[in-house]
Amino acid sequence: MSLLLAESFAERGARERAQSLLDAQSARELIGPFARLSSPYLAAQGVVAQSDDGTVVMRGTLGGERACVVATDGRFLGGSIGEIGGAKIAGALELARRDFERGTPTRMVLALDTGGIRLQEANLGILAVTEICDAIVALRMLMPVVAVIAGRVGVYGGLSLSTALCSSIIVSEGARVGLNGPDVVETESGIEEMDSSDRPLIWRVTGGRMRFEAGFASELVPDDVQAIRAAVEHAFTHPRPLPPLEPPEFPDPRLERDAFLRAMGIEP
Amino acid sequence: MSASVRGRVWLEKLAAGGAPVAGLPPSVLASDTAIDGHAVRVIAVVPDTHARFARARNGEVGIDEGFGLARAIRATPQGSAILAIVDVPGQAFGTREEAVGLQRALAASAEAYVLARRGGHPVLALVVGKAISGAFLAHGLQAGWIGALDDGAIEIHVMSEPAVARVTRMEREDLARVAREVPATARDIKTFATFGAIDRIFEVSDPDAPSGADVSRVLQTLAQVLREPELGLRDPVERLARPQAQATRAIARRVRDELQAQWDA
Amino acid sequence: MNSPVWNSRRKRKTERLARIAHRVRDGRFDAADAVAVLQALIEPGDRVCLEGNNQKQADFLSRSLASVDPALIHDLHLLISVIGRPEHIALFERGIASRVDFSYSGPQSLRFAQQVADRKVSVGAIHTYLELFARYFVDLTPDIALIAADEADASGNLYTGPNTEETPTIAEATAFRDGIVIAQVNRVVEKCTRVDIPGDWVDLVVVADRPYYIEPLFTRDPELIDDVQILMAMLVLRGIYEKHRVKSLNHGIGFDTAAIELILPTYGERLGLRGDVCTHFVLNPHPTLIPAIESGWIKSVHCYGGELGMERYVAARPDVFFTGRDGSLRSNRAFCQAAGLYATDLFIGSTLQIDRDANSSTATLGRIAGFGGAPNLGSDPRGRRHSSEAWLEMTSSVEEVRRGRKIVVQLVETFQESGVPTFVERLDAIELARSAGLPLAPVMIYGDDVTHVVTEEGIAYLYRARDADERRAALAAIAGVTKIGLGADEARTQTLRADGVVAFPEDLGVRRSEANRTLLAARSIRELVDWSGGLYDPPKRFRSW
Amino acid sequence: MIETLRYEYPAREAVTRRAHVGVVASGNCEVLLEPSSAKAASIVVRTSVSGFDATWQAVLKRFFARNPIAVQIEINDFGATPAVVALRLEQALEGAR
Repeated sequence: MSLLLAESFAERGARERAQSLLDAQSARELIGPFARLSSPYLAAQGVVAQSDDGTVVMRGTLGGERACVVATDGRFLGGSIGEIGGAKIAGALELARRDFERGTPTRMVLALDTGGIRLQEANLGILAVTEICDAIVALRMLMPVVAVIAGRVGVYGGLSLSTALCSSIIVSEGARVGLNGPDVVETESGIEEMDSSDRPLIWRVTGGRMRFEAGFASELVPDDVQAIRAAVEHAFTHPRPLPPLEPPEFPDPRLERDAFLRAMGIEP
Repeated sequence: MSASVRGRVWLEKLAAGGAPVAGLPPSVLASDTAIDGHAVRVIAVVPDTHARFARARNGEVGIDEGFGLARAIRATPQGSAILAIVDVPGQAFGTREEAVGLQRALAASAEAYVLARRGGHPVLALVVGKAISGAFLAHGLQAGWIGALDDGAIEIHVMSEPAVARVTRMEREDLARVAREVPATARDIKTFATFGAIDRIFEVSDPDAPSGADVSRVLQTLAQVLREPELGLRDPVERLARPQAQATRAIARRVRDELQAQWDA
Repeated sequence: MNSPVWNSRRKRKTERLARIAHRVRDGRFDAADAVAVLQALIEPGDRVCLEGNNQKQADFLSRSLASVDPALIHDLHLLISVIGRPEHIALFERGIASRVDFSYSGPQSLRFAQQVADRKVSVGAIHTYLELFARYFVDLTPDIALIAADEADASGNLYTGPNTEETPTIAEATAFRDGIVIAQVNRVVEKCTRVDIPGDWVDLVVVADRPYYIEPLFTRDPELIDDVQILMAMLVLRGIYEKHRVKSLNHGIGFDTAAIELILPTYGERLGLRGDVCTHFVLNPHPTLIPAIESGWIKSVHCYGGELGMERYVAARPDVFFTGRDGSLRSNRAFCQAAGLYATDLFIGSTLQIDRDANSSTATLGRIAGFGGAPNLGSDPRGRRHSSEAWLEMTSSVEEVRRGRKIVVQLVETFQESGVPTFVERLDAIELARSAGLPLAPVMIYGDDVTHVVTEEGIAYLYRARDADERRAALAAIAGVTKIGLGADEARTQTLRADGVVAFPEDLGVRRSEANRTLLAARSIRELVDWSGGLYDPPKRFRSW
Repeated sequence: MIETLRYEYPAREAVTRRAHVGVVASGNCEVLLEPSSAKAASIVVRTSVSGFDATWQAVLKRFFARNPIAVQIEINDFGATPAVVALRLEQALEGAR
């Protein structure tokens, strides 16, 4: 009956995910939905804006220490990052760095579920992601920055760069991490390069388990709130840095695609 | 897609007589030169029709390019500035790349730029061609100072136009209309400059074959910028405070103000 | 005077088989000769029964039949359960078949309607499955049957795997009246895994160019179940299953019934209903049944067909499923339909349209979709003579001579996702029948068979209504803001609630705020796999790992 | 492309807290509910699916006839069915009481 007791993380919305990673009763949302800071660019493109822009910032404590969780909601426009969501992430990272310099370090957790930069705000999104990448590296030089990728979308696009810069990356088996989504690869390079309907292949190539086994993620967790919380806390108390961003071992890319994948231990 | 020669052309002109950096993949060119007496490492990603990754033969930033850029940046000599020549049609779209971890390759280069800039190397960028998506994030956007050519062929966006059309299920005419109404979706350099990230736009006679006058005008400006190294050391967040960004990025500033006000409430 | 001839059918069969004798060895012919064999065997005007089931498809034979020369073979009378494949339509387009009797045409409903409109094909009737099979033994006996199986042995015995479906029925009707039975098989073996069809019912065997096509039709991804479906599932569980102690039942295919299956181990467990309701099912092996089976709710399941990916799980649960000596599922659509008709207390399913008298239809203009098994399952069998608590509860009669009634439930949201109302003044089926020249409007379930209608607003207990006017009022009370629902009179609705003819969630102790996905015992395909202990092996398109 | 609809209904009951439920995802909607000092419920609906004014009106009228609460409500809609809208309103009300 243990299956009935597991509390799924992926099932929750961004707000509940952020809450669930902070100590009980400690969560306090910043710029919540009633602040009505929502994207002014979407209406002209036929999209109704969400009151929190799909990104939630929560302050609180984590293991008793000052903390901030930023979570994106994969259900609103694929969790895409526009001006407001991007500024929430970058701004929180900047404040965490200020806190460290003031001697009151704040643990920073990015619980991302995003297809990447929001097409409807492309230029503003790419500038925000530039700021996010810079802020992660700047903060990481001082203290751990932890990414949690355990949603139904995973992390794709510009934000996959950002998460690769974090000091710890916690992934679930259901999540995916890649630069280009399978449908984009199929559009740009053809179906023989990537069949975006071949779901098992997509997970074998970009799924959480593969990323963990390749050493690109620090922890592989089940889709369970308690397990993910414990992994996050552990990432701060026992930081285990990921390998530096050097090229991994890989077979000759001139091999035929399937042969290449097999040589990487991926059954196409 | 016909491969663009601009990256190579501009690198060769701006770093004429420079010393090529060895040990890089053929698609990553780097050259140590001096501009008005300032040491500069000039770096470009260029097409390599023989690249071992087939999806990265037109100047895309792929596995070898991302890690190659990182190597070139990290090895920048003490006291040297960095100039990124940007002509990148996008990242490599391939299954092999995704399997190897393309996001890490691009992150390696972005990280190297951040660490170089934060470590005291002024980082400049000159956009001479396309600057699409992850490729631009990995090569150019982390610069403290960014110049660009005034040219209609320059395209800045997060996704190619056909792919945007497919994802948003909009016709190209609709996309053009939206780009007029919502500048954040435009693809041209002038609109992009309104967000405060472009410090200078150069008029040139021929972006593909710049004249001596074109080159010397650009070199003059670069020399001025290098005389004020703090320009190349500015963090991306400082763009929010620029005059051009007053209106266009007001919301991003407001988000930060409110976050700060509520942070310890 | 000539002596009468009593074996003309047999003689004709012998003649036909003689025409292809040179292509046959040991009862088998080559796949390469398939078109030639069919062309030589079949005669214009023949009744040809083609195995196009809900899942298993004799697709090699249907492709071959679609390739014969229409100058030689034409005007066939096609008998088929499901018009599901493009080549079925090609048979009409090319003039190979010009008449059809069938049951369901879901995937091809649009193209099929076009063929009817173009007078390329005339429709005998749209049947429910059992009715169509029954006619194979009366006035629609096939001359030729084209069937599909997994294995054949040297004697022509066939093994059909978990998807036996209608193969034995078709073969029996054909073989025992001197028709010709041709089976495409995936492979020939020395000894069949199990004998599903005896070899002496089979005349010819051909090894197909590729394994028969099979469609995963009954897999519903729990990730797509929403709060409204969960609310309706809670209403059904409390207001119908618990109230009437429903033990034996059939669930239609859909997310709303999947939601019911998935809240049995959670909500149902909390209500203490395990063992009291939902103990015997008649349905395909829905993956969403796994948590309820594993939690000990379900004693038996009989299946029309199999479901891709459920093979190993079913084989490992022989106490629950009907399995052969080899361990694999034995399904049989005819028996399962009979079981659903006579031996279950309840049918529950969804529809696209309901009128004010509770007649329901899935027909929409421009499409001839047919019914499948719903009209059979969703009707009261007047011949039933065994009783159960639930069956008897449907009657208020206190006469010494009385009968019970089957519970027939329609489960619908008041509006479809596109904002189209489910409750309508007039079924599209009526106009469809007119434009397609059908003698009957394709009503899936007649209102007088419907005992309950459930929406997100509540339950209408139509069997308790005193007259037609009260039935309409009860239906309107739960029809939400559709035109029909807006016609409800508030005061009358209150009276109907007091009389137990209508129940709102609060009347049943169902809290709307509780209706959310945490009630689902499994919220993803992955969790279904986990529940099955790794025995369930979902098809690719359902995997997120 | 986006339709903005406004409705107002009489109200007499007060609620104590504000509440936020739902998400702007296909077939779903977001509801923001705030207590109001006016003796009315005023609702703003923003929807990407146009042409359903009458349906919105009917759903809201029913809800506020049963729950005459003094509130300001904002609904951001992405094609939610009346059933989903009603459920989200119920959930918001539960959170506000």
